[in-house]
Amino acid sequence: MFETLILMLDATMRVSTPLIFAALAGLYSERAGIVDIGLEGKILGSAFAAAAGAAIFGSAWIGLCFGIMASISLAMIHGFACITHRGDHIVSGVAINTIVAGLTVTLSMDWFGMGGQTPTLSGDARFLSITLPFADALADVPVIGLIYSELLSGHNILVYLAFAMVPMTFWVVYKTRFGLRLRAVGENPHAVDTAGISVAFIRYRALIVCGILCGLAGAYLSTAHNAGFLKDMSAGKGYMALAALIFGKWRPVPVLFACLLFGFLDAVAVRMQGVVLPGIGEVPVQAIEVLPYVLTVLLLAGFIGKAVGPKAIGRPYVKERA
Amino acid sequence: ADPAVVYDQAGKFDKSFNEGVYNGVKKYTSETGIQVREFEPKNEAQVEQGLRRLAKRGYSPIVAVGFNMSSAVEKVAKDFPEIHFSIIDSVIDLPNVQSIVFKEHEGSFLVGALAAMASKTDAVGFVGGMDIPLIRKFGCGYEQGVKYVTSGATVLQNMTGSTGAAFNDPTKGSELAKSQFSKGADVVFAAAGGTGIGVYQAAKDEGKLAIGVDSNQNHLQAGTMLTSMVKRVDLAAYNTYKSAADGSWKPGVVVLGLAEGGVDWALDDNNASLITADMKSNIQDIRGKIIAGDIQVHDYMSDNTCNY
Amino acid sequence: MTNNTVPFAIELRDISKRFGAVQANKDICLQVPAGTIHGIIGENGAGKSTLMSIIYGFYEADTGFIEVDGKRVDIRSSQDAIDAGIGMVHQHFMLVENFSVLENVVLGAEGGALLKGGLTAARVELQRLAKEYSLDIDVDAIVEELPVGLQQRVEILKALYRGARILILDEPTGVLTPQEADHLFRILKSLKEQGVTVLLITHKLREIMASTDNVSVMRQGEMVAHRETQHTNTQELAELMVGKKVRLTVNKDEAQPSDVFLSAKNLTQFDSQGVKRLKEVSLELRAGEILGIAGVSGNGQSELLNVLSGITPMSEGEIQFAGQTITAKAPKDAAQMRDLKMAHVPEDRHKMGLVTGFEAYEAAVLGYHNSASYNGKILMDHKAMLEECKVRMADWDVRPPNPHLKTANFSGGNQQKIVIAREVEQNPDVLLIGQPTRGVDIGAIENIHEQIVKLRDSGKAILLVSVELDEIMALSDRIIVMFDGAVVGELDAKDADERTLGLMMANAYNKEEQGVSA
Amino acid sequence: MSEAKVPAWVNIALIPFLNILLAFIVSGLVILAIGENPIEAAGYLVYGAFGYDEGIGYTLYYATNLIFTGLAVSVAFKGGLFNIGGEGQAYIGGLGVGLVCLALDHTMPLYIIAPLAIIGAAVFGAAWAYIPAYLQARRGSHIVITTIMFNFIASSLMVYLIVNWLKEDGRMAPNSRTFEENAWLPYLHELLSPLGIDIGDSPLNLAFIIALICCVFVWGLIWHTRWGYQLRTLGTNPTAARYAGIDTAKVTIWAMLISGGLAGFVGINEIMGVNHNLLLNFTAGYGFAGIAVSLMGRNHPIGIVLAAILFGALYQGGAELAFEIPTITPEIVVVIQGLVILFSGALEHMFKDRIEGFFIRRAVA
Ligand SMILES: Nc1ncnc2c1ncn2[C@@H]1O[C@H](COP(=O)(O)OP(=O)(O)OP(=O)(O)O)[C@@H](O)[C@H]1O
Ligand SMILES: Nc1ncnc2c1ncn2[C@@H]1O[C@H](COP(=O)(O)OP(=O)(O)OP(=O)(O)O)[C@@H](O)[C@H]1O
Ligand SMILES: [Mg+2]
Ligand SMILES: [Mg+2]
Repeated sequence: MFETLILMLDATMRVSTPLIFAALAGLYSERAGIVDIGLEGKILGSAFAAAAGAAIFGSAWIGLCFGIMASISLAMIHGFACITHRGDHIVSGVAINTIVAGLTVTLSMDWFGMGGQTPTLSGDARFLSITLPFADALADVPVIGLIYSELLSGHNILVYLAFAMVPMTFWVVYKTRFGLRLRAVGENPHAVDTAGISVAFIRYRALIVCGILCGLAGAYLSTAHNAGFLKDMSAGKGYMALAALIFGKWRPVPVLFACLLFGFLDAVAVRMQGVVLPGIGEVPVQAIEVLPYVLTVLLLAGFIGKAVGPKAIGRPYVKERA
Repeated sequence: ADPAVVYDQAGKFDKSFNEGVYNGVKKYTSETGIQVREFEPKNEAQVEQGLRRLAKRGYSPIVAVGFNMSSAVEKVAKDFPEIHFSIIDSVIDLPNVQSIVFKEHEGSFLVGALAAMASKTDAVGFVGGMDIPLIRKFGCGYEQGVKYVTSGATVLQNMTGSTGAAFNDPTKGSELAKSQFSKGADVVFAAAGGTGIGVYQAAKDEGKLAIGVDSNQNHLQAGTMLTSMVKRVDLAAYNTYKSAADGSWKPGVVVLGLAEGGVDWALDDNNASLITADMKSNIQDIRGKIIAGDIQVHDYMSDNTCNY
Repeated sequence: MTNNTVPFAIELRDISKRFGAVQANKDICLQVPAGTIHGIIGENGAGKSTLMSIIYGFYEADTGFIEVDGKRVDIRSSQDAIDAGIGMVHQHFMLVENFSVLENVVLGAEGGALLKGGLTAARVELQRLAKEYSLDIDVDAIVEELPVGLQQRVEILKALYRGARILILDEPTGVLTPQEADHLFRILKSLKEQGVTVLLITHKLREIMASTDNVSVMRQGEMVAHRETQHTNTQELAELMVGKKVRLTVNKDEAQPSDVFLSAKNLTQFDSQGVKRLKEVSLELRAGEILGIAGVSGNGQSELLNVLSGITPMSEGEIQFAGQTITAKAPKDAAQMRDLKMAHVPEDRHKMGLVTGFEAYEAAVLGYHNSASYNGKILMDHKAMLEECKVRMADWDVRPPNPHLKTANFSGGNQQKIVIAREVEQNPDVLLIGQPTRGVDIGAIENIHEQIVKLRDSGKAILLVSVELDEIMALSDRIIVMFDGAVVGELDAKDADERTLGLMMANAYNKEEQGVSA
Repeated sequence: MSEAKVPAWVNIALIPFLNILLAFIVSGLVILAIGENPIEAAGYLVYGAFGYDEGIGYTLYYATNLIFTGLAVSVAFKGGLFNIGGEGQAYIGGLGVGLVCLALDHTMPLYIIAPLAIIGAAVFGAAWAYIPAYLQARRGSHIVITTIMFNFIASSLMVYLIVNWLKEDGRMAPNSRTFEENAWLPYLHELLSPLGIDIGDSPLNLAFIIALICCVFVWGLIWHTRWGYQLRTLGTNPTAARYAGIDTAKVTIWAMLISGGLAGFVGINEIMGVNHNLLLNFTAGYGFAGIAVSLMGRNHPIGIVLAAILFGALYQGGAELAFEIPTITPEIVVVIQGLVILFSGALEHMFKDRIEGFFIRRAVA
């Protein structure tokens, strides 16, 4: 039983990783007042670019750079529409998601001729698991050994990076000048403007960070968790991350737990197939699949606390009387 | 008339089923120089539309890949009685349709037996794609093969999902495989189309063995691919075109089993090191018995149960 | 007052600014000697805030330039203004509400990439400022939990923390209680003693008289007068502010008030922030009279109109109208009030009275769209609406008389006519009417006033809210003055003159009468 | 200030035209980038969509779905609501249609089944929109997020229902059984052939006529009823709506119900008109495409019909294009769609401000 749990948590870590990256990406963007339903598109775009880069250059790191660049470009389009041209954030996000869904397949078809896939990556073209020191030696120590060797050890570097990004984000958002301005610009851009700071510049920088993190999420999907790009491989993870962001009320640590919860549900769903629970009967996998979405709706409706986002979110900034 | 093929929505590079057909098409083209018109539909409406367009332009025979197309083929075949259709994995009773089905259970029995021989833990796994009778047929045959060799062995079975997406979800495939490994399995058979990629990857990452499906997938992760249960859809496609060209194409049901070379296990350089001489002779022995009818492999689809 | 050897703390030369068709500032010149408190007054929309925003770099002027301490400075952003030693407390606070005081103060002046050092330094500096100017505040409090007066203090601290030598305050007392305001002026005085130059914008003449050294008057985007405070008085300033207007005379007979049509008792309303906007307002409105409500805008008149018309629910109190008792527990919405024959011309036609995207004939039925005369069995009767609109446009001289023109494309005055016609033509028992002639030309004003009187003479009751004293005096039979959400006085129109009303509006009437002149 | 000086055709024709032109130019660049000839591609596209009877039929068949979802988006939008839940509402609407057909096809004739199925589509689609609408109106939950979530919930629900309850035993594909023919909505080519009109064999069916009726209905509802008046007031000026005594929560909820019902009608076309069984993923992104259609169509039924036909043509022509030039995937259509949303939605001010500025300057000069 304990071992099963550990293994389930182990899977949770793997599955949550892209959610954590993407939700933190959304955190930067939304804390700066830019609604980002384009997370999905950025993840997908980056997954493709990363896999393509890795396949062509045979290096996961080069792939990662491609992924991040693709994702940042998309974020900049979003910024151009929403910040420079005061466009609707949601329309822009929908547009980006749609364009990427089509473009990744079109390009991969042209570049690799494999029906919207990239070649299977292997060796250096992938981020492989890292065995932490002494993991094997400690494996037989009861409890701790299992936790260390199974749960903590044996993930690829991006998993560790994702978890490291959480305290990092916490530190950036709450302890640095950039973070203070970021939070301020999402709450009251007028206050920021009158304090002599450019609203647009902060928002663009927030979107760049958002792009980088989405880039990591995408690269993880195609070059670490999987070994290549498949069409639509983001499979709603961007929206799930958005749900986690709301569920975590736009704060780094609660967002992490929301991602872990959603990831855990996913890991459970994989293992719940055909399992008969006493008294309930066979739980349909779909019921577990929808839990994150249902929880988010309940939260939004205020049934399990109230999710209050940054105040100025989604509103283009125009110099005007507040 | 020129021949044509309509792949299913997974596309011709699914590394598995459709790709098998594609290989047959390639082979035919390279041998005869005749181009085969290919079409990959994007949605349900386009399946029928594509078939119709091909039929209208006089392509014949038209190979339709997969059971998903049966209703579309049925409609179009009725409207174009002079065009020949071959459908793989489904049976349509029309005078201008040839239905090609396989005895997947026989092939699966073989690789099941091999899995049992290779397993050190006496626990093996099966990852199916979409939860449909056809895939259960693979699983059931596999289980019988495992039990034939090691009657007390555990066979862990999981299906990826209940929609078409289940054939194209390597992430989930890898998670399922990992969960089976964690329960002790050390050989896993994926009958899951593109999802299998994730299963083989997981096996490779964890140093376990995997068994491919449909095409010979041994090369995908050479060294940890124990074998592949080949389902010779390439052969089926190739033969269809060949027979149409020489006029021997016939409507009706074509059943391809071990005896016909329609299904088999794959041995090549990529997995030679994993198969001991012992194993090889044992398997060939079992293979002979199935062909001879000494071993009766139960077909799940005959009664939708796996009671053997 | 001008001393050419000492440079002015701030000097404006020919500043102009245009928003679309609105000339918000026109060739403004202004000189402010260092270490003085300089008042700027003007009616709503005179361009005061715009001018200050230009000084603070929030807007860029179309023409003209600014000198600080005798040196020309190029202010293109708020950062430039801050660098030039200018600080500003905006009319609408520029605070991040869920930040602590400390965080708000350091925002933009963090003093390094990491917050820690900046915050520590700010804590020390704020303590010093607090001591020096008695600006005490809990620096760790969350801003939204502070009362408005303290929020304003944060704004002042923000400016001082950035080393402002010139401090602009845009209507700082609009949101303050008298005690808070007094405290503010003490602070301003001590700032002045430290050599800080203060630019103070306000509508309240009492404050100007009490605390400034010099005062400038703006009207319709122009700077029309400068005075030394000790050589002027409220009367003169009021006249300068309003300008020499044509004295409006409305021909009307003595009112014949009869039954009470509407009575309100102890109306109280809290806004969404929990601020008390209406304070126990009671009034009676009789058939055949026009009751004028005078007051500087923002003293509860809008809230009163909204509560009476059912747009915002009251928090406490009771309204008696058309045989109904309306309370917080038994509310009536705007549609129900209309059904009871109450009409309402809102103060802001763009925000409320009209849907500017609608064609005129559609906007002309807003609020009455359910009425049988505009509806067939299922569909709305556009033909009837159009016919009626045409007739009204002719009667009210709306130009152009095109019912299909988008409402947005009519001039302000004509938009107003559409709204007033809509409400008056319903022949209501009670008409609430806010700023009926704001931005309307003289000819049209006359027409509108005539219609209002006609309605009165037919035995209806009218509640008139206007910031134009002329209008209040010309139309009203009885006048109520509101200040800070409460009724502070009532008088018969016959006894009203501009000075009395002006003083009452500033809530300074009794004090002045008793010689306690501030 | 600005508007009166800008001629009407600029806003309803020129700007949408420029937006789509730009979208096409960028798509042309993509085609160029993958080494094909954009002009040739455009030729195939146009021929495939409009060049022959059957192609036109397919174009209109796709357009039918897009008219429904486009109308759905626009009705909500008129009330200031952004309904991106069209996909889920269409999906559940299809469930309503499917249940009616499965329940009655053995016993009832078409003229009973069809109206009931239409009601089923509307009720189910509306029901799926109701919860987000209620939460928006009464609890202030952001409708965009809740409708996104409801898209996912719909998709899981449908898998569950179809796989566990509606699938025939022993059937491979996760579909319900095929309806009896008396639950099939007639194809237009079947209806027209007795009249001697041959329009080619395409899935175009009676649902297209229903879609056109819906356009008229929506037009009447929005511009000619009190309710529409209230909706437009709410959408353009919520403060004025409160001033006018409009019950904004109620109007919000009804707007979403109607929006959801319209989206649900996709089920009529797909389930009853074409597939004749209940299947997974028949909505195929039409709900999202409806956003583009309604943006392009300037939220007016006539514009929506034109935009839907344009997009329908892209779908059909795109399939033709992909058929003729295999290196071009049908996904290029998705790219064009996305670009249209980007240029005519998110970047609307980019052209609009400039062009209007141009006309104003010209008018002033
Ligand atoms: N951002 C803006 N865009 C367009 N017009 C504006 C803008 N800001 C101000 N105006 C217009 O400029 C004119 C002057 O406005 P301003 O705010 O400066 O007046 P004010 O004297 O401060 O009035 P109040 O006493 O009401 O605060 C008004 O007609 C106003 O409508
Ligand atoms: N947005 C607009 N677009 C086009 N024309 C407009 C617009 N706004 C106003 N107009 C027209 O411009 C003219 C002047 O409008 P403006 O509001 O400046 O009038 P005005 O002189 O202030 O009149 P009033 O005293 O009635 O307010 C009017 O004929 C009006 O119809
Ligand atoms: Mg002002
Ligand atoms: Mg005017």
